[in-house]
Amino acid sequence: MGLLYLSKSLDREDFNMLSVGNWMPLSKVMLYVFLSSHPFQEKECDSATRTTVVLSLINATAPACGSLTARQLCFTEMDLSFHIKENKPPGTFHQLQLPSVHHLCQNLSITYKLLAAEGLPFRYNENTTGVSVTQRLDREERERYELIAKCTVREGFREMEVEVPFLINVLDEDDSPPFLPNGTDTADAVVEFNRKEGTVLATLTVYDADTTPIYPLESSRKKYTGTIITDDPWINETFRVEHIFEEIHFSPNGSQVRGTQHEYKLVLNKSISVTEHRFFLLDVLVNDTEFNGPERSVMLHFNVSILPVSIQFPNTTYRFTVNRNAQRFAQIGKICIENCMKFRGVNITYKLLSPNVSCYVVGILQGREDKYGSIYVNDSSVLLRPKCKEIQYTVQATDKQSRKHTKTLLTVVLEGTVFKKEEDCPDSCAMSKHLAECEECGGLGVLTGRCQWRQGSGKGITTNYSTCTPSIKTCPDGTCDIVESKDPAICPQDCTNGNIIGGHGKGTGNLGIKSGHGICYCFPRQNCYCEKDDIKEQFCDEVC
Amino acid sequence: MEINALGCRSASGRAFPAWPLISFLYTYLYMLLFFKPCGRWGWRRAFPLAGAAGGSPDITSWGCTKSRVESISWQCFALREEFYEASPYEPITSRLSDIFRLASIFSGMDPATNSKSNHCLDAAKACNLNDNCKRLRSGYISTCSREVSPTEFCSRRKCHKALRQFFDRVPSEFTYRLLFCSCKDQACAERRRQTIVPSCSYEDKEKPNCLDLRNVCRADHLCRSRLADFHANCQASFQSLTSCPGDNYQACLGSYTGLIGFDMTPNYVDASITSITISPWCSCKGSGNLEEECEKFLRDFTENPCLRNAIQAFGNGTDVSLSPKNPSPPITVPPKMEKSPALPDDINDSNTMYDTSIITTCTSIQEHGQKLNKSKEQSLCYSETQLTTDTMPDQKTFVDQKAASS
Amino acid sequence: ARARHKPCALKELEVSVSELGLGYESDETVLFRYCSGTCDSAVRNYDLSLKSVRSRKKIRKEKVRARPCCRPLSYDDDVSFLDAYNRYYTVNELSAKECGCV
Amino acid sequence: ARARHKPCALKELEVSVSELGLGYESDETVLFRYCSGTCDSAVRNYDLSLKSVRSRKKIRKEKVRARPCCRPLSYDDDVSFLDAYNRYYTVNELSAKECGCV
Repeated sequence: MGLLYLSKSLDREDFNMLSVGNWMPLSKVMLYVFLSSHPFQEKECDSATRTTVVLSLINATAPACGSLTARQLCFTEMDLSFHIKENKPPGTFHQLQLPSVHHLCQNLSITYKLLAAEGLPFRYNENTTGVSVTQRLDREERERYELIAKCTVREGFREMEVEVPFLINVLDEDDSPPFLPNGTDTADAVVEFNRKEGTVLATLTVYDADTTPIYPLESSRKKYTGTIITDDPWINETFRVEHIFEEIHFSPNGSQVRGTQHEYKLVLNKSISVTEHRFFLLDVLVNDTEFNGPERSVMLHFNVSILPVSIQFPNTTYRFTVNRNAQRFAQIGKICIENCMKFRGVNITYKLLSPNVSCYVVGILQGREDKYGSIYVNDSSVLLRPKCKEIQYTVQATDKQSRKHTKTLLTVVLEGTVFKKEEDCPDSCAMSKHLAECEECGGLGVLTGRCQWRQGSGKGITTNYSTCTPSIKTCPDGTCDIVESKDPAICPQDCTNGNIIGGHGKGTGNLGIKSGHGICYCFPRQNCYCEKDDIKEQFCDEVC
Repeated sequence: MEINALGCRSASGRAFPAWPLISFLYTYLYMLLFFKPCGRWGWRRAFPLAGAAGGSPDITSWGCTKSRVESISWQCFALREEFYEASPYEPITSRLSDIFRLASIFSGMDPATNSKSNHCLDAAKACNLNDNCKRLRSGYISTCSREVSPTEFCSRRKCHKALRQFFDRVPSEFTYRLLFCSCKDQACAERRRQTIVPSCSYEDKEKPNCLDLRNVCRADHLCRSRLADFHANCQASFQSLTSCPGDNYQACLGSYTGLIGFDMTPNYVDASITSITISPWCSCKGSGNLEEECEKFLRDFTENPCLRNAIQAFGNGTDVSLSPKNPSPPITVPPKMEKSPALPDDINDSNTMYDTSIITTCTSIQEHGQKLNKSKEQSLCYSETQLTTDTMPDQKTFVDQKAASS
Repeated sequence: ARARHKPCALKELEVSVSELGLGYESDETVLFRYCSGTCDSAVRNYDLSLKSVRSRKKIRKEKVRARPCCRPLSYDDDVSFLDAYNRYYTVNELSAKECGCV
Repeated sequence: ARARHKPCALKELEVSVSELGLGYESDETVLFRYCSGTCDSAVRNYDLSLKSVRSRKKIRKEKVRARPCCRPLSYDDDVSFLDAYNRYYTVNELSAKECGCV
């Protein structure tokens, strides 16, 4: 045991010496105390166990005892906060009495008490004022003890008392094996429509009464491993295990103790073909690498069922009607195979097989993330031909990975009488600022030959702004879809990335007008505007 | 007792003269003020040491000498990350600087309007009327509120850069007013909280562990310097009336502002008008054995009387000089018992616990009683069970087996 | 006497963001700089000729301007503010920086 | 439908020098280029705000223009001609070379 003490009284010279070369007076000095069971070698500088002693240097002469407060006489300035590693044998860990005060203030009587609830594993020695722990501590039982150190200072008839918190934190060791909450070590993992890489199929949880610090992250992650036990290369290729852990609390006997919840997720490591079809049991070995007890590992089981999925259209045919006054890029409808909206990681492409007729009016488009095909008017001049009444198409849907494909019939019926187009109409509905001029004109993407006026609520900057649109159903809807993206004039409200003047809020990815003030209108490929129309002013030119 | 210690050999290989300062009974201990690169500690820098007699500064060799049965030997002193690092910045000496005088002017305006007026709104107006402030404020606001992609709300890196530019290039008479304005209503407090566009510069999907965040900050030399500066100037000091080192509010506010735009960006945690709580975006969940160190680090922000007093003093336009001109509103005076901050042990680097030292009245503690409340005046009633034992005192965390068995 | 207008110049006015009429609600104020005044001294042969040609009905149903305008030649930096709902907005080309007759 | 004005653009017209109304008498003709059309798509936040500020009477008795003008951005070279009295004249900045909304 080492006892640290001053071998001489420090004088001004020593303090000057201590502070030389430092532009500010050094107030703290930190020493490392190395411990070794054999005579020390220089090369052990780094490896030997060491602890730190921090000295607070107060450049002042020792105050007279009378000037010290009870607190200063009784306790150091440092908090009485101690860390004791669990499972360590009992022993003494602190001495309450201050040697310097004891030495300087002989005329004072300073006595201590350590107040604690019943049954705590700590003892106080009145003769030595030493505090010791009387048994091995178990952090998983309790990790924090809060006692009170009470000190009484007597000088003649005067008596002063002071109490301070006396805290003991129990440091953790890896002394607990992993265990399964409510014994669940098996889970079902079904792969059907969602066959995309990264899909979490199932999750199993393992607890550990020990703490697992999330800092530094990597070392903690390596501490707990999760390995797929298989010699089937396909399984190793197709699945992976992701491990996340977080701190949770256990309450063994009423007191809150930190522990760790480890989650092991079975994840698709690559997209699975629609034709793949298997059932098997997949085992994952969870291992607490730092726990050297017997049950350091736990086996988890995943019942994996990979179901095949069919690529087929519903057994009905598609029939869309189109107004002969519709203009190019009018969106007529969507085409989709069965369960298409549920598919993930399955890349279905749609194609119109060209009919052997001259009335070729529609096209099909599909966005990168879209699971369906969008049918739109591709050539509006065909709509004006009286002989084109009902056109049949074959639509083919193909799975890119498996090359499996399926077909269905699409009938497009042209209806309505063609009316004369207004002159002087802009090619984009969005350019109109008022209901009248909006609904007397057409524009790209109109279904009925006329633009539609969406009347907004008019309050402040709102998503419900007034605007002129080819189709209220699809524009503005906050998405610049694949058809709208074909021409900036179709739906700038959803697709513009240009300047928006007036009170507005931009859409996702800075595309389009998410919210606007009053009426929003656009000059495609130029600016968009959102303004209230309530200021009636004449802007005269020279001659009004 | 001659003191020598194992150390790292310097180039010259000369032994350092005896230093009769501190020794252990069974231990050879040597205290060295300065340090030099040795071992894996990777000292931050080395600078010369004045010889014992004040001669030309040079670090000579250190050696561990053999000793008796058990040798506890001390090596070079390591100013490593576990400790507060000295701030690399010139200390701001002026205490009652213009910035506070200006604040007192703004806040001392016509009381009739003053009580109702929103100081933070006034600060924004003042900024908008100054071209430089307006431009740089708009610079960071537009950067921090511009969506980068459907999945990325903003570019935090660009946002931080724009914030640093704002606080570096705009005079603090504008920036402090925006950041430390005093509020009497929630709208004002929320505006104050929004000053740094926290949704981009501060908040994140998850809260990292504070020690992890500190580590990330220290990996960037500028962030590391700013953090050291913050600790140096805002470290609660109970030897001063204001709780700030040298009663220097200006230095603390400057250091706090210097952290904005870095990984350790701090901010108001809520729009409360009754109390000011500042914190970096992190928590102490999952700290394992370093929980206490993590909480100490976090308290440097969340329970720092110096920082809080400095903000309040600026907000109310009062700099608590020793003889305050007009009776300033009650500042959080440190607990009666002056307690210099507990020095962090070697594995932590944060300021002290500010819990009270004097517990004069009673409260009931069950076996696992509520956590000791760290408020100033605490009542604690305790069953007078004393612990008695008969073993010897020892060092703080080292459990001496021999003593226990004697 | 006829009210004589000053020549085209840059003026400034402190207004609240709400008064800008853009739909934003905020008590923050901005320095709104605008161009005001006449451009009598900037009339060119073009203007005189355009006025004449138009008065002879050689130009019909067209929007033409036969006098210079007092307009901004450049605009101030963007202005940002926090609105009443604690959202930040940035407005560009709000305030004139320099005026001229064009 | 409402008469929709075309955006600001450069137009040209052949006119006699006399029709320019500058007082010269000559039968020579010149290609007179001028700017015509609307500047709706060049409105800025400045214009919307100026309109709003003025409508709130915060600007009074000032000649301000809250909409861009379709005006020449540059002018053609000088034009010379022989008048009816056999005297040569040269006129500058008569014809627009480039138009824009300002």
